[in-house]
Amino acid sequence: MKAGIVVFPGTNRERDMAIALRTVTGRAPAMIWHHDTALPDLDLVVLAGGFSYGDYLRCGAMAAHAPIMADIRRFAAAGGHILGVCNGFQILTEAGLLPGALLRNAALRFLSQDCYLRVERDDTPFTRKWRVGDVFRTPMAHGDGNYIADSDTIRALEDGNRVAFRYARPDGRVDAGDLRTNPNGSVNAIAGVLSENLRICGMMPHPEDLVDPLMGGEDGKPLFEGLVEALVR
Amino acid sequence: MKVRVTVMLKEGVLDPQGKAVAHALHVLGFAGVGEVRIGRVIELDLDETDPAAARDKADAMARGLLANLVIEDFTTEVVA
Amino acid sequence: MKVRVTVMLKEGVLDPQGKAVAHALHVLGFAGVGEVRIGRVIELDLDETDPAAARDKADAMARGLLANLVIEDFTTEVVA
Amino acid sequence: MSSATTSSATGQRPVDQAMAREFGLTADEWGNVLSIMGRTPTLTELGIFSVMWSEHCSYKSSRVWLKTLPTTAPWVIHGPGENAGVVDIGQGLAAIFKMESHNHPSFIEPYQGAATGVGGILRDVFTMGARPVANLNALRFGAPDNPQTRRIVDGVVRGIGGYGNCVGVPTVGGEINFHPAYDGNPLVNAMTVGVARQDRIFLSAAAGVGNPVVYVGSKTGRDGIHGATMSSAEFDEDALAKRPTVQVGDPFVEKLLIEACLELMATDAIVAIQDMGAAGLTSSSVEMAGKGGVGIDLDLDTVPQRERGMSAYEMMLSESQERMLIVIRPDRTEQARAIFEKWELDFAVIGHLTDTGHIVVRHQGRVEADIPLEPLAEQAPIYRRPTSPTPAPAPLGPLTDPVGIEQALIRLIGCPDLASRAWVWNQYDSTVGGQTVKRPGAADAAIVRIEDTSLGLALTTDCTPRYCKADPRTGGAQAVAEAWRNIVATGARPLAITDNLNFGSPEKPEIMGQFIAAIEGMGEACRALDFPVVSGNVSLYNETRAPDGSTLSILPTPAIGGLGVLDDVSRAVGLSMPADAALVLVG
Ligand SMILES: Nc1ncnc2c1ncn2[C@@H]1O[C@H](COP(=O)(O)OP(=O)(O)O)[C@@H](O)[C@H]1O
Repeated sequence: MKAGIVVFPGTNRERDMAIALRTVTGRAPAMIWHHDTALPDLDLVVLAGGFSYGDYLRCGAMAAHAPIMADIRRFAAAGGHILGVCNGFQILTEAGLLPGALLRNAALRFLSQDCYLRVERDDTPFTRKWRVGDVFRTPMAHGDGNYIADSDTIRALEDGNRVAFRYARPDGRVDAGDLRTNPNGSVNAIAGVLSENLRICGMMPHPEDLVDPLMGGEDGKPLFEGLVEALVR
Repeated sequence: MKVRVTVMLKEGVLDPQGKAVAHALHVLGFAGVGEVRIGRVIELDLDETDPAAARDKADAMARGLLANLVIEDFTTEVVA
Repeated sequence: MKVRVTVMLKEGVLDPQGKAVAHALHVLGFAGVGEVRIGRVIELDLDETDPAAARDKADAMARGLLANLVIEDFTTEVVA
Repeated sequence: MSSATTSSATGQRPVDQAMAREFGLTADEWGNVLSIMGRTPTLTELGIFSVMWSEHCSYKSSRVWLKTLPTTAPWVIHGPGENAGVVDIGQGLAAIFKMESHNHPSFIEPYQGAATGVGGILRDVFTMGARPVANLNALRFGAPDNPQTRRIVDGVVRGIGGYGNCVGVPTVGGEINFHPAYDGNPLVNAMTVGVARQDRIFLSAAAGVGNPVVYVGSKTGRDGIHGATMSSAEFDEDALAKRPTVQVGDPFVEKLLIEACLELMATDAIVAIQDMGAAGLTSSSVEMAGKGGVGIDLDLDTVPQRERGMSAYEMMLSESQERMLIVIRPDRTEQARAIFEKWELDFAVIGHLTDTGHIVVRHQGRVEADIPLEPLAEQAPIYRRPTSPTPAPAPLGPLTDPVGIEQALIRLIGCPDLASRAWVWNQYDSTVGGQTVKRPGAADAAIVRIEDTSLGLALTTDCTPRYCKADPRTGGAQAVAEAWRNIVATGARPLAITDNLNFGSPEKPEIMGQFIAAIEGMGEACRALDFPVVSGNVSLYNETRAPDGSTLSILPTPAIGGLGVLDDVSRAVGLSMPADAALVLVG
């Protein structure tokens, strides 16, 4: 699998993501500069976490207009696979490649802690190593992860089975009204969503920071392993 | 010309910041405060002399970048 | 009455947001954009019928909570 | 302006002893200025003298005592005197670290004060060639029931997170105490740890007459000019109003600056580099040229400026954030420019090195300052201030047990100084970088792996101010010993410390007494443990002024930042106890 990570000014989890990808693919991903206008030949484009443009104005708003984004849209339209994590998710929503928006966390504070995600479908390249209902732990670290969309969009997401992950308790129970379970207050406890063709996935937490037992576990690794299985040519 | 773009969350979108401020005002002893909504203002110095043209330009910037129309509305006004 | 409090950074205080937005507008191809300053607007629904009283109240709230007078200035206006 | 007399074309007050006093110079110090200059200094020159001879830059009250601290060991590569301390951690790598205070600004504007404190200490570390890998902090706040405390804690914690999270350096540890002595004077001490290759460490001594002096980063504004001394000076009100004493940080630009500097540092373009900290352009240019024994010529017309009509004085004293000064090889200037432009940062050649031994500042066709550097440094004041010993603490009364052991335990774990800090560290991104082996709360010291190696760093900040108040000497020793123990408890080998000595006014003999005793105690512990001091910072005049004019000093607070290394990071030991473990008490 050939993966590339897009680096915007202010992206800061590109190294974490590179480690995770290297761990499962055995080779270093390409680093793509926001100012480039063409992607190299890739199977997977990753928009990593961080504070692109300082997260000023709105998280991801300015990065969504970076020069490279035109080719990323083309890549998406051609059926390419894209993973957006944290700021990357925000950028994908700002760019209109995924529906909805991410508002300030309900408690209005930055949250850096572990959370638990329930896997909502297991037939996508991003989730195929899990079974529906599996729960895994992952760190989250963001100030604006409160997923929101108008009710038609939410209905379309739910009806189309396009929620990839929900915040849950360790036992798998989902309680969107409980800030301990759904820490940022997301609608329906949505932590990650999929595009219509299931080839673009955006999520707030950081599975890439939990791929090494030394850092506390490998709970995030199946996501990357699944991508390799699905996308290897 | 100076144009001010005001961006507010759409009606119906929950505004936790506004809610928190309303609560804090109440705690500080300010009575009679109903709903509080918080938004952003962006003041642009534009190289334009015609107010209508300046507003048009600001509108385009708001649609293109300054507001996220999924969740926000905006208004523009020429202030100087 | 509805009062709008607009809070902006004081003159001379660095506005990192404004700087970044000016740059982004430039990248988006909007020419002729000079300085950009970003501030907050707080819309308050006040239980007052007298505009002057409503403004006074909003002024007091701005001084007490809504603005950080060390680095920010504010203006208030009755909008409805 | 209180007086209409004009002594120069700029219409300012004449520079005289009265003005020097407002700038914080004593009569003797003013006399020295006159003898060094052989004439009345210009306003810009007076500004330069006053900041270089301030307590903050000259360490005039503390220097003689700091010299008594042990600073060497076979593994120390650079001790105090550089931007940060440097120690050998094996495999050709070095850890570079320092702690610095931002106490006063954090009281005035907690968010920005703390944020810019983090920004400042980060620059001290990456200016030496290190990629920052961890931030820590040491915080003291007033009484929890003081309404001001809530506002300050909230702002400081948000500010530290706001800056550190955005630049993408994990905040992995710290400590917090509450005490009424910090009511009007919280302490915000920030520590950064970075890692560099030993053969790629950058120093600040300028060299090479003719070499260009380059300014990079953000533009210069009127931020924080003479924050402390100017507030009382009778300057034109308008000018004062235009000079916000609070600097606003831009962590986004800092992130770009880190990446751009590290990219440039991978080449051989840099001769010397220094961040612009307190009194930005003045202290960076004076120190770089002074250390290198060369002169420096600056042309302020070329300085990137954020505002119109800034004077030489304002530019030389501005504390605008996120700026660096670089002496560069002339043939590499364009390569360097390309790097900074790629990262969308300002880049300007603002001067060059000379053989005059003077700093010469030009602005709009005039020479605004021309000061010989050697006497500026050599004749900086140095004081051995009167001291009085700290009286022995009153003995504690007999132990009583009014609540029973269970209630006592509950009360202890619920007290503000011992209660869980998760609400704080949950606002700090502690995992970014993907190398955090032990996050806050997981071990006695935070553990960060060094990417692509088996090495780990063990990091901690420690001090118990109430011990230091009761007995500064034992308290100073205890703080060092605690840092050492916290590192050892993770399985790491303690290497060195940085410190941040926070005290009241050195002009009070009892405060000087605390200061000296604490340093003695620290030195004693450092020597006994082979745990030298490689960098640090002193913050004096930490007091709260009561409405009646009396002052309350903070508790003596020599915060210690300790660093140790694990050769095999997978062996790091944390706090969580496996179910089948046995508990053994030692010591
Ligand atoms: N308490 C201290 N213990 C040891 N070294 C110190 C102490 N205080 C300051 N230093 C050293 O003195 C030098 C000057 O410190 P400082 O003025 O804070 O540097 P900068 O302005 O570059 O941040 C540094 O090398 C610093 O490590």
